[in-house]
Amino acid sequence: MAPLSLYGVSNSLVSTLLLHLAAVLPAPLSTLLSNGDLILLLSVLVFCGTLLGASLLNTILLIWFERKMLGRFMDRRGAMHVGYAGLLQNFADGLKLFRKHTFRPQDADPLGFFSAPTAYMVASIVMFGILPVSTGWSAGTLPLSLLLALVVFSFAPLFIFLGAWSSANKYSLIGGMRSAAQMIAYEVPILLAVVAVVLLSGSFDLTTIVNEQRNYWFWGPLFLALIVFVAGMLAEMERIPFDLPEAEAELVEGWNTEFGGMLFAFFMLADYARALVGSYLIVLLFLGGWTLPSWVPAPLTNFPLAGIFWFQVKTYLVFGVFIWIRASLPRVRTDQLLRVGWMRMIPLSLLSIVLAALVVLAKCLPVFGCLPSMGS
Amino acid sequence: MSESTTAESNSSVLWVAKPLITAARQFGKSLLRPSTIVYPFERLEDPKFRGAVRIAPGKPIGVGQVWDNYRGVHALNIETCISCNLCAFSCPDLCIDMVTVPGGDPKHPKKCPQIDYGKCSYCGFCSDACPEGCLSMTTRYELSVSKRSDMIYSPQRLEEVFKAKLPMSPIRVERPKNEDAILLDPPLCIGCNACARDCPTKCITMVDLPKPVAKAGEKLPKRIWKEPVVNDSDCVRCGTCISVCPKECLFWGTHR
Amino acid sequence: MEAEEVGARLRERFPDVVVEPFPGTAGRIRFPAARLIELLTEVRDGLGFDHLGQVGAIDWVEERELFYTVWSDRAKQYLFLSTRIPAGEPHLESLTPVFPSANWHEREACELVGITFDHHPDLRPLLTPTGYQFHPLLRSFRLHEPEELEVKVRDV
Amino acid sequence: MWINMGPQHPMTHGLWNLRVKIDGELVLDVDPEMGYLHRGIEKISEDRHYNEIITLMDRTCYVAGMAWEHLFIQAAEHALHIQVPERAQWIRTMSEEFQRVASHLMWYAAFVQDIGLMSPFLYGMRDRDLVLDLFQSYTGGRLTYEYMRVGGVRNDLPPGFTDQARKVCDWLSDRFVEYDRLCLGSDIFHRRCDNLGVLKASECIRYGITGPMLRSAGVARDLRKDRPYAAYGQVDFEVAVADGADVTGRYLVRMEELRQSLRILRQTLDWLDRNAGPVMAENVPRWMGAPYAPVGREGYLLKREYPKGVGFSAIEEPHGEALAYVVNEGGEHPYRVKLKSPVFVNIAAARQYLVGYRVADIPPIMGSVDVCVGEVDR
Amino acid sequence: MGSVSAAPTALRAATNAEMPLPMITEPAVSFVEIETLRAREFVPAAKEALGSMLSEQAQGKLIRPMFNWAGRNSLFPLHWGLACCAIEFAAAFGARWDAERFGVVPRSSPRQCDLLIVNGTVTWKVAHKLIALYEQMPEPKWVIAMGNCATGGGPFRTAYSVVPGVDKLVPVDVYIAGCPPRPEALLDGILRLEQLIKERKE
Repeated sequence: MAPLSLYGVSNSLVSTLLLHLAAVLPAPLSTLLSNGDLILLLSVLVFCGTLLGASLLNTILLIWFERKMLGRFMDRRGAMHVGYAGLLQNFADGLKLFRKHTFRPQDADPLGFFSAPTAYMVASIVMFGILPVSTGWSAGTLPLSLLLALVVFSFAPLFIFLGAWSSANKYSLIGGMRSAAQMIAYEVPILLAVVAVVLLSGSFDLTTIVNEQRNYWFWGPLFLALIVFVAGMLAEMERIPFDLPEAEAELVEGWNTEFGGMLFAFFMLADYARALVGSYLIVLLFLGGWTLPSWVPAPLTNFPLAGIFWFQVKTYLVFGVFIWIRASLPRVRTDQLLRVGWMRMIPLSLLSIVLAALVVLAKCLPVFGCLPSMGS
Repeated sequence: MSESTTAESNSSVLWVAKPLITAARQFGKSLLRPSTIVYPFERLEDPKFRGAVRIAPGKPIGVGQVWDNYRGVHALNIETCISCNLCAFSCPDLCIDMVTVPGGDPKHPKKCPQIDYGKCSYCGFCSDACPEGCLSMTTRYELSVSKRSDMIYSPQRLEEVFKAKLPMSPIRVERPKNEDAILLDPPLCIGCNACARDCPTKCITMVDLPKPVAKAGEKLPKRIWKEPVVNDSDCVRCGTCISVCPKECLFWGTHR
Repeated sequence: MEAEEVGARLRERFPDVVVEPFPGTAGRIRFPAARLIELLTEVRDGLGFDHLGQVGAIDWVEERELFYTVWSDRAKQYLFLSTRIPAGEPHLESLTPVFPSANWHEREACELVGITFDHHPDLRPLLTPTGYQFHPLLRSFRLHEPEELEVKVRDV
Repeated sequence: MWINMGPQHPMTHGLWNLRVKIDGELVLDVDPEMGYLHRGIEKISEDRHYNEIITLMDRTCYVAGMAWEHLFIQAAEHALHIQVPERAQWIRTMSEEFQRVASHLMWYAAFVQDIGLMSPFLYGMRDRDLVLDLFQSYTGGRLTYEYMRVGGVRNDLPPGFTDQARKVCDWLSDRFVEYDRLCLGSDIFHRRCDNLGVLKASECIRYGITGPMLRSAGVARDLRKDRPYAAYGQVDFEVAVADGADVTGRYLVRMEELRQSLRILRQTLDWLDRNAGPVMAENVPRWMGAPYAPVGREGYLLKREYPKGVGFSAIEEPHGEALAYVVNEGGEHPYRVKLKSPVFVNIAAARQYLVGYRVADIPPIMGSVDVCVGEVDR
Repeated sequence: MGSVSAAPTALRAATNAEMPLPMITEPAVSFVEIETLRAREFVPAAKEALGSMLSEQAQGKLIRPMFNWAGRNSLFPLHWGLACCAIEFAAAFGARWDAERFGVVPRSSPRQCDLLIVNGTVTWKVAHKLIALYEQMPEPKWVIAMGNCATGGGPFRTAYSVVPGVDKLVPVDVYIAGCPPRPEALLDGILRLEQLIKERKE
């Protein structure tokens, strides 16, 4: 059976609905409704709405997952009384923050103060449109989707710094500066690690990269790149042990000290959206995306939406590792973090590029001809 | 490094593996049943829980009569209260007032403690002081109110706590044997009966004194020819008699 | 180290100090306030009591007492030193040149008992609220039940 | 740029303010500002009876209430010349050691939070609750015990207490291994804490610093050994010493003290099993020994005379050496109570061990000092 | 003198060592049951909320119960510690009581809080800072006076530096008596506050 595609579903849904309506309605309206452009517009809207809603739901579920997991690591239960096992807890949090009075400190710059969280939120959510979740579930096949994703992903420090600077608070400022420094420092190793993946797969398109991994996942040959990428992602997501910008012990709440109400909710949601996106990227680049190894029995891969299901399972496992790290490691210091970033991570990522090149070279040699061929 | 320590070695060859493994082991232990007590549904003072606290599955640790000894809200048995005022005097925070309760005779109204839980520091001095054991501390601790005045517990509310039959501490501090006693300075006494009237335990009796015959030129003091005698075994040493004595002729002292 | 020994070692240089026994410690030295720095330096360097435990002040209405507790690691004992100054305008030389740790103790004594320490590096109030005018640990300072919470008069 | 860390700041673990002058991330100067929790305990004590002051002592240092009770009661007994029965001394020793365990566990929980470790905070609090349960089972309170009295202790231990206490000791000694794995086993911990907040032994003595901070600098000084009080002369233990004079050293000292405390506890529990006896002295004036006696207040007619005298006591509190000085001028209330808190001195020297490090280092360093504001401000 | 009546028996029992300790190994409420207990409560609550929504539709107050539900189930207290009660406050967030079960997560910045738990003695020195913190919190906000010092000064109310009750400074919604209150008592106070919010008419 043909794999379901989100756009296909929404398109057929909208067109069926409109055409049926047009059949019933009188002449001028029916021609208007059966217009192809309108159908296209509406189906795009439905597609976007579904994607956005599903992604945000997924993010909120991720927050719940983290709270429960952290609770278990800490020998406690975590949210459990709001909804079944606390599933509705984050909705309650969100609604409450939505109702809270939104205000601006007297000295804060209004433009930056209000635009930064919104922009941060938008920049994080746009990612869901770029990353393919399964075949047919992306906004479209972009030949350079990996590059686009990384570009959008690295916009965030700008907005964080904007928000931190405009909230006129010393802690926010220090947090924003740390955030900018660490994100910029870790952009480089992330990009270099990605270069290794690109080298091995021969494409910038995420769908192609995943398809390249249907025989073997890249984490094996590119283990070094994976480590660099995970460390970089930890820094980019600002999670322990690299959560210096929000280091609660010294900077009260880091760069979002002055944000309350809906602005804080934006930051919080966007943070977790970025965490989800980070886990998505790791799954896409190294863990085979929605594909499963060939030895997995067919019933496990054949049911509808199997790709999405397995993709989410992998994402949550990756995020579980992040939670595990968060539960058991202390925070590092800024200078140590930067030193590790510049002195360790960049050489490691360069090494991983060399390794990737060697792997590519090895495949060309006749000795290793038995290895599964790449791509075509 | 410190001597005889079993601390891990300084060189961390495994980098960060040890804490990761430790946390993972804890995760495995608490996956099904963390050590959390689901408070509104499970309570430590519940008999099921009394005496033990779970730490991890399969590892309960007994903690004895945790709950019986806890110092929470007071329970007051109004019937046995003798209005001796000792609880109010022993309170370091001045949170106990003696208020009139119905039931006493009109001349000597019965007074029972009223406790302001906004001031009480739950030290237990009052229940240790109570000679009749009618004021004791229970294990009730839920005392959240939305009005400050609701924190003041009248004797009737304290009696409700008593009637709820909550567990109470089995520890009773014994009264010491070689206490001081109430002594009388006979020349000062005018025999006014105030001490015997107000004694909560009625351990003071007024005995008749032989009225001396006035000699020539000597004026007999104006007084009633009676003198209080304190029954030491019944006396609770509350000091009421001393405080009501108009002539300050009663005082604390040791038996000679 | 006993009180006699301490007295014997101090007698030559400080004939005007009195060393009396104080159970559990190496003794208590009463000294005139003018010889504070000299004596404490000698106690620190000569007798080996090099660790200042505390500086406390007591208000005896007509005069104020300052007592110093020092500890010697060699003798493993505490030594008390106390001096009295008139309450009129109480001031005393600061001990901070000899024992830097006297800094906060003296700040506290200054604000709570109202003793001024000359040549103290920093005599700002430490504990009381900003702009507080009183010296609470004086005997003339009485505490009261706050009005709103005043309990009814006890009728005994 | 001066920044205020406090009074409401996650680093402070209490109510004080650390003003920090920073240049980028570097700390140029610090200025601790105390007094936000000044409750006038010394002044209130002047209006209270000796046994009533115990309720204040519990609240003076709210993580080590039993130790402060012990401190004050010893000074009061010294002033009033009262001998305490042996069993009461051993119970006091046991109580103080349990208090040390509870306090150090609280310190562990707070300290690991300062360096960003999340779950050990919960472990520390969880295991501390066990010790508090033990306290609750024989004193009736979790934090505020009101257990000691002039001349002894309020009541004897309940049946079965020692067995349960031993179980808790066994459980805790297993946990300490886990704690060490979580902290010392991690490379990041060493990178964060080694050579941090260094205060050498000579500086420590110059600034009057005591307790684990001094012992981490290699000075084996512990009042329990040097000037044994209660039953400490009869138990066998070692003084924990480290030589780093840094945050790691203080961590090691405290963890070692926890182990030594368990060692002392096992000995005291054995002794308490073997020996019975009274827990209250015989010769105590009745309104002292008996907690229920009417205590004199102004306007009330019970004025009693006490012997004039001065009482002094020094104990090794979990934070360091605490001193109490009680002046009795014959009234029924002490004339003056002077309490010296070790943390008071340790914070006063903050400039010596904070300047030159980074902003991110302040929480671990102050965490390793183990600040309890209640006893600083009193 | 002053000895305890329980003392001799205590020793005998302790040395016997065979006394069975009261212990439990089985949880009082099974795992699944606990997780669903509140959910079961939630169903009638949802029905009620729906009913009130429908009944108030005429008045144009459709979403109030929903926001009310959200507000009372996610109370973020300010993370600060004043005195003794702060230790019990921390213990309530520890493993044994775990206040996060109710959605109570301490935040360090007052901007993100809606519950000010005054957990300890308030001195005059910190009074204006407390008011500033209260004013920095966005509406709607609540105050819990935890313990006797916050309620009325407690044992220190006679002192020269202590505010006799935090209700002199900020409006208090719930008072929790105790010195300090047990963590359960704090949770009880939070649940009572939830009840108050539920009954609130905006």
